[in-house]
Amino acid sequence: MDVKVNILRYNPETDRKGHWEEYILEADPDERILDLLHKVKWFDDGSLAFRRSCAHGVCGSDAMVVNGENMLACQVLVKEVSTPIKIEPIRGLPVVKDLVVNMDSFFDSYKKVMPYLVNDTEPGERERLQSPEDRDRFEDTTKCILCAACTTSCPVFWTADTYVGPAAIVNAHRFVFDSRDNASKQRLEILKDVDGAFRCRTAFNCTSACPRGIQVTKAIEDVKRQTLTIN
Amino acid sequence: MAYQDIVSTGSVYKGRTGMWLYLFHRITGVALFGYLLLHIISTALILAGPEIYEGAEAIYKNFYFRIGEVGLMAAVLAHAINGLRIIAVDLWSKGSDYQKALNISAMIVFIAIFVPTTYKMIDSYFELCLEKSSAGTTIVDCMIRPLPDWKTK
Amino acid sequence: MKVIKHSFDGVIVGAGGAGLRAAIEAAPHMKLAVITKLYPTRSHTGAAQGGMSAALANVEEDNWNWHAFDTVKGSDYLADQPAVDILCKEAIDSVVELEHWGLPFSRLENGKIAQRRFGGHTVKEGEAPAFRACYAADRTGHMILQTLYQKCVSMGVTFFDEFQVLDIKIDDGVCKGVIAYEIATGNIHIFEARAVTFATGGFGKIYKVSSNAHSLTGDGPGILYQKGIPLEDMEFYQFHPTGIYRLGILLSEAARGEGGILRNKDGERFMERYAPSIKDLAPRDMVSRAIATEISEGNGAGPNNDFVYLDLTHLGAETIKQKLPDITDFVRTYVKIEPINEPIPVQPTAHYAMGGIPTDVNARVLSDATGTVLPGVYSAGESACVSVHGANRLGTNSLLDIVVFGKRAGQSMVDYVSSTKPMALSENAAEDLTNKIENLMDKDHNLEFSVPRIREELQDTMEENAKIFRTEESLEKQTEILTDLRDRYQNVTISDKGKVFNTELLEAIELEYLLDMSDTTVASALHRKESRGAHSRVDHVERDDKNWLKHSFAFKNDASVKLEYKDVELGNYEPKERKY
Amino acid sequence: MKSVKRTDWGRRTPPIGGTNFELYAWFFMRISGLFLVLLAAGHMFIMHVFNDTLNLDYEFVAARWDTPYWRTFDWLLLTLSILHGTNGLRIVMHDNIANKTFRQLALYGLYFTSTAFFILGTYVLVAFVREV
Ligand SMILES: Cc1cc2nc3c(=O)[nH]c(=O)nc-3n(C[C@H](O)[C@H](O)[C@H](O)COP(=O)(O)OP(=O)(O)OC[C@H]3O[C@@H](n4cnc5c(N)ncnc54)[C@H](O)[C@@H]3O)c2cc1C
Ligand code: HEM
Ligand code: SF4
Ligand code: F3S
Ligand code: FES
Repeated sequence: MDVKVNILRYNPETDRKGHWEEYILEADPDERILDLLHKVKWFDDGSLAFRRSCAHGVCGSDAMVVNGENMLACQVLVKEVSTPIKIEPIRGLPVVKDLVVNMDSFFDSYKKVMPYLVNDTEPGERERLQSPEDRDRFEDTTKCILCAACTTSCPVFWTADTYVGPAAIVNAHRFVFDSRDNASKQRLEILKDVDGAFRCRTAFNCTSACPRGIQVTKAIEDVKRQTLTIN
Repeated sequence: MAYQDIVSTGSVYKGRTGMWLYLFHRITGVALFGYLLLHIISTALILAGPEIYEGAEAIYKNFYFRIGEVGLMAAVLAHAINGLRIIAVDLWSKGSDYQKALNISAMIVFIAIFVPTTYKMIDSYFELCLEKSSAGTTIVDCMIRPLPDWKTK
Repeated sequence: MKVIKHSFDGVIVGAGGAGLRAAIEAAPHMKLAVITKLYPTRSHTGAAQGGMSAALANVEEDNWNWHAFDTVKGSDYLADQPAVDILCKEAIDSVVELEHWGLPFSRLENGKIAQRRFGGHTVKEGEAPAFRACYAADRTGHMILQTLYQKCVSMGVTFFDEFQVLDIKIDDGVCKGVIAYEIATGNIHIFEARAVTFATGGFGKIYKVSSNAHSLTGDGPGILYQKGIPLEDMEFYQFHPTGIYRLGILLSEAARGEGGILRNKDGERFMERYAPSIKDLAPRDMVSRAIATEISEGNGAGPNNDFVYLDLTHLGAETIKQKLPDITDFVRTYVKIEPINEPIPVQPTAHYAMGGIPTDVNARVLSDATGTVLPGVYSAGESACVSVHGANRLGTNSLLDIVVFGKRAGQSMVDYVSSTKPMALSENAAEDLTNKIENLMDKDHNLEFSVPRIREELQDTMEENAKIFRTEESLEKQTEILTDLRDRYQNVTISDKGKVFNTELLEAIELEYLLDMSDTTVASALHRKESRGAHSRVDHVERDDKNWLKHSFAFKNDASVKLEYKDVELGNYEPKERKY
Repeated sequence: MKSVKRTDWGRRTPPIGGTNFELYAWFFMRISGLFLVLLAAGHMFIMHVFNDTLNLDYEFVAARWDTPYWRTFDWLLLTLSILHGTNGLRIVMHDNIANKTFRQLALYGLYFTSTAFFILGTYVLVAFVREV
């Protein structure tokens, strides 16, 4: 079948402004949106820029706005979206070229929340023990692939890019609720800042956008309540 | 603004209910604050005595302001109910699990109060208007001109 | 073209599991940079699902010697046994270390790390399937990658994200640094460094149906091969039995470890015929061959009889949800099937390169078949060939490989850097590369010689002629095709002439690596006149230990490939017939 | 050469926060919200629904303010809604005004206005005496 695809193009070397470009592609309903982008790049316009790697939703490279919503291009099939398919870069981060945005500030926010296990006690020769229940407590947030679909779907982040964003809070949650970690207090101290967790206004866009099905807002709420209890 | 102007698309992000409720809560909140300031001023006129206070109040006594009042009621109601929903999500550990149910309940509660209240407010306006007007006044008259002589009981 | 110079003691190319593990080891002791063409967390280590083996004995009695036995047997006796011993012995500490760094393993009721069964892993040298694979649901690789990256963040390791290394500088047999292309700007960066580790991962993209990422194009091996370094054991490429039909997306062996069963079109559990004792949990080469045989005998399912079924329906919704959440999601997303109720169509998918850059057990790169060390150059992970996987890797041993030998690469860098002095790299070190790029940019675009055309043809023909079963004829045919593709590649053109995010340019350069990988694979396969592990010659079905218990070393020789051989290092286990 | 001890794992960066202000502000919004349901929504329904505002006159207000209870009720409403609204607007300004200087100016304007109106409202409630 023929599919109409509109892509928001922007090349900093030649364009002053972004513009929509239309492509008519021969596609199979079972193909991924990513396959369509490849078709454009490989057989139509080689200069189209987008990130991708794994092509099955585990590396987090290709978050983009498809028909007005954030998703991974490799995780959605042509038959699941309405045509014409509109593809734009994710919002709130500076566009580098076409569908590629500058992710530096996104990763900086992530790094700010101490996204690593801190435990100064001598662990001994063998593994630290952790009950399956304790392990389950943070299972959901370990799934994050740092794709930025959540953060760039957040209406607060669009207008205030200093907000650490849901992805960073999810990654703080991952450690705050890990029974082996000793630094949750410090992480919560960081997140109670103006640009921290209390900036979230429960818009839930992040939860709908997360391609890993993480209950992002729930994690943020857990963090907010935890901050309340330690103060 | 963070989102680069050069590629601003004019297209709208298709958020779900939560995003629109967030926007709505913000707009009603700001509007209510604005109204609060006006309300403080008009109430403060009471210190200047009955004439002036009632003179100012008289401005409000027409159908257009009644529609505005319904809007105000809707804003307070919506902001309050949605505020309670937000509080549930924030302070109740299971709140975010029931997000969809809470959204729907909030909307149902809103409509359940909004509809009869609106009816009461409109209905009571016409009732009072017709009661105070001379015979032969129609509903349309009540709509297009101020309430006559509202001080006479 | 703007050229920017940096000076470091050591550089690690690649931020997958192997690169990050090396960085953790090396970073505290030197000025270190990690250069990666993807953001570190996008590396394909994150796609690994099933688990990593270590004889922790958390579930049942186990012992690293049994692990070593299984690995050697699984390798069809081609692995170097001293290296295997290191792998299996250091496995235990490596897993514990990852746990201490925060890796959220799934747990047993008593709080210890959970372990599951996996293909080819047995207790008491073949008695019964062993619970040896430590796992975190079916996201083990994701958790390893995240944990190692988190550790690097906590240590403040310097990363150059989205910088693609395109050249290495070796003067008089000594490493001096690498040249990288900054994807976002098109600038060229010269990295002065005495010690360079390549951890660039695999090259599954030489095949059409593959579980590998688009980015896995064999850059590390390609760069070194073009400098005259040989590639070892390239004929051994692993096909994983259960890729999603047509897409190649992997459904982990853990699915069978948890009790999943392969069935042909009649619903028969055909593995009972091929491996009576461990059935569906036989090593991958055997299962893939069994599937290919079923299909070629007309027992495949579907209108074209070209797939078999992976049946999980009897496992129960709870097991599936707890232990295999991701792969069942893949099936739901891409095939629109509910694995709890329906069997899944699968076919073998190109998965893992046993071969690669030859190294010793300290991850030092060897420049010939006699074991000469190339000073300052290291490799670990899928890009390297130690060789611990021999002719066929056992599932879960690669995640082990990346941490065990990643760490050793880091240590070797530290030793080397502390015993040598900084070396300068001249300003014009990037000339070769800038010329190459300018050359590509200057040519007018011609669709006939576009990257996707050549690459598509390469992948299609490799799939056809050099996949699971090979013959003299198919390989010779492929050699000719490759020569032709190589000729066309000489004229390759691109349409994007820009500097910013010109991924078309990079795809063009990567295509050359893919051609190198294919050349060496086909040449090595053509010469090895026996069947061993993943390399099955229809015209030489027997394993021939007398003549072929050897590693192949493929050298670049102008346009062709030159082969040399090196004896396998044996140890405790004498080559025996491989039966399961 | 520096060697790492096992216990060095985990680098610490000093917190960027420091005060609990945002936390308390957030919590205050919820608590005051709960009270405002009674106060603001209550006020709203009493004045606009149960009594029609058409009947609202000087006498009505004066009668209401004869009791200290209603004066207290109204003062609480005034205080809480000003605080709640001001903090709400503070958040809105933080979110929507990217330019730091403009934002500071807007915030000062807001705080000034709110204080002024709070004083005015309080003065009315305290100073009012029936004229008749
Ligand atoms: C789907 C799948 C499932 C798997 N499951 C398992 C399993 O359950 N158990 C197991 O043991 N093994 C498994 N494997 C195998 C194992 O995951 C891989 O072999 C291993 O992760 C490879 O790690 P690596 O660090 O060598 O490379 P990768 O993780 O692939 O990393 C390569 C890195 O090199 C960088 N790079 C590449 N080229 C360049 C360049 N030119 N310049 C700069 N940087 C460059 C990339 O950016 C990337 O960071 C699986 C593999 C796949 C594909
Ligand atoms: C009637 C009961 C009320 C309740 C239950 C209530 C509840 C809330 C809550 C919970 C918030 C926080 C929203 C968030 O963080 O996402 C909020 C915000 C706000 N409220 Fe209220 N409120 C009420 C009345 C009022 C009144 C009377 C005003 C006007 C003065 C007001 C103005 C605001 C403003 C301006 C905001 C900020 C909006 C935003 O951040 O988007 N509220 N309210
Ligand atoms: S929480 Fe979900 S949407 Fe956000 S970065 Fe992680 S995986 Fe992506
Ligand atoms: S969309 Fe934004 S406002 Fe909160 S719930 Fe998600 S972070
Ligand atoms: S390409 Fe990896 S998530 Fe889409």
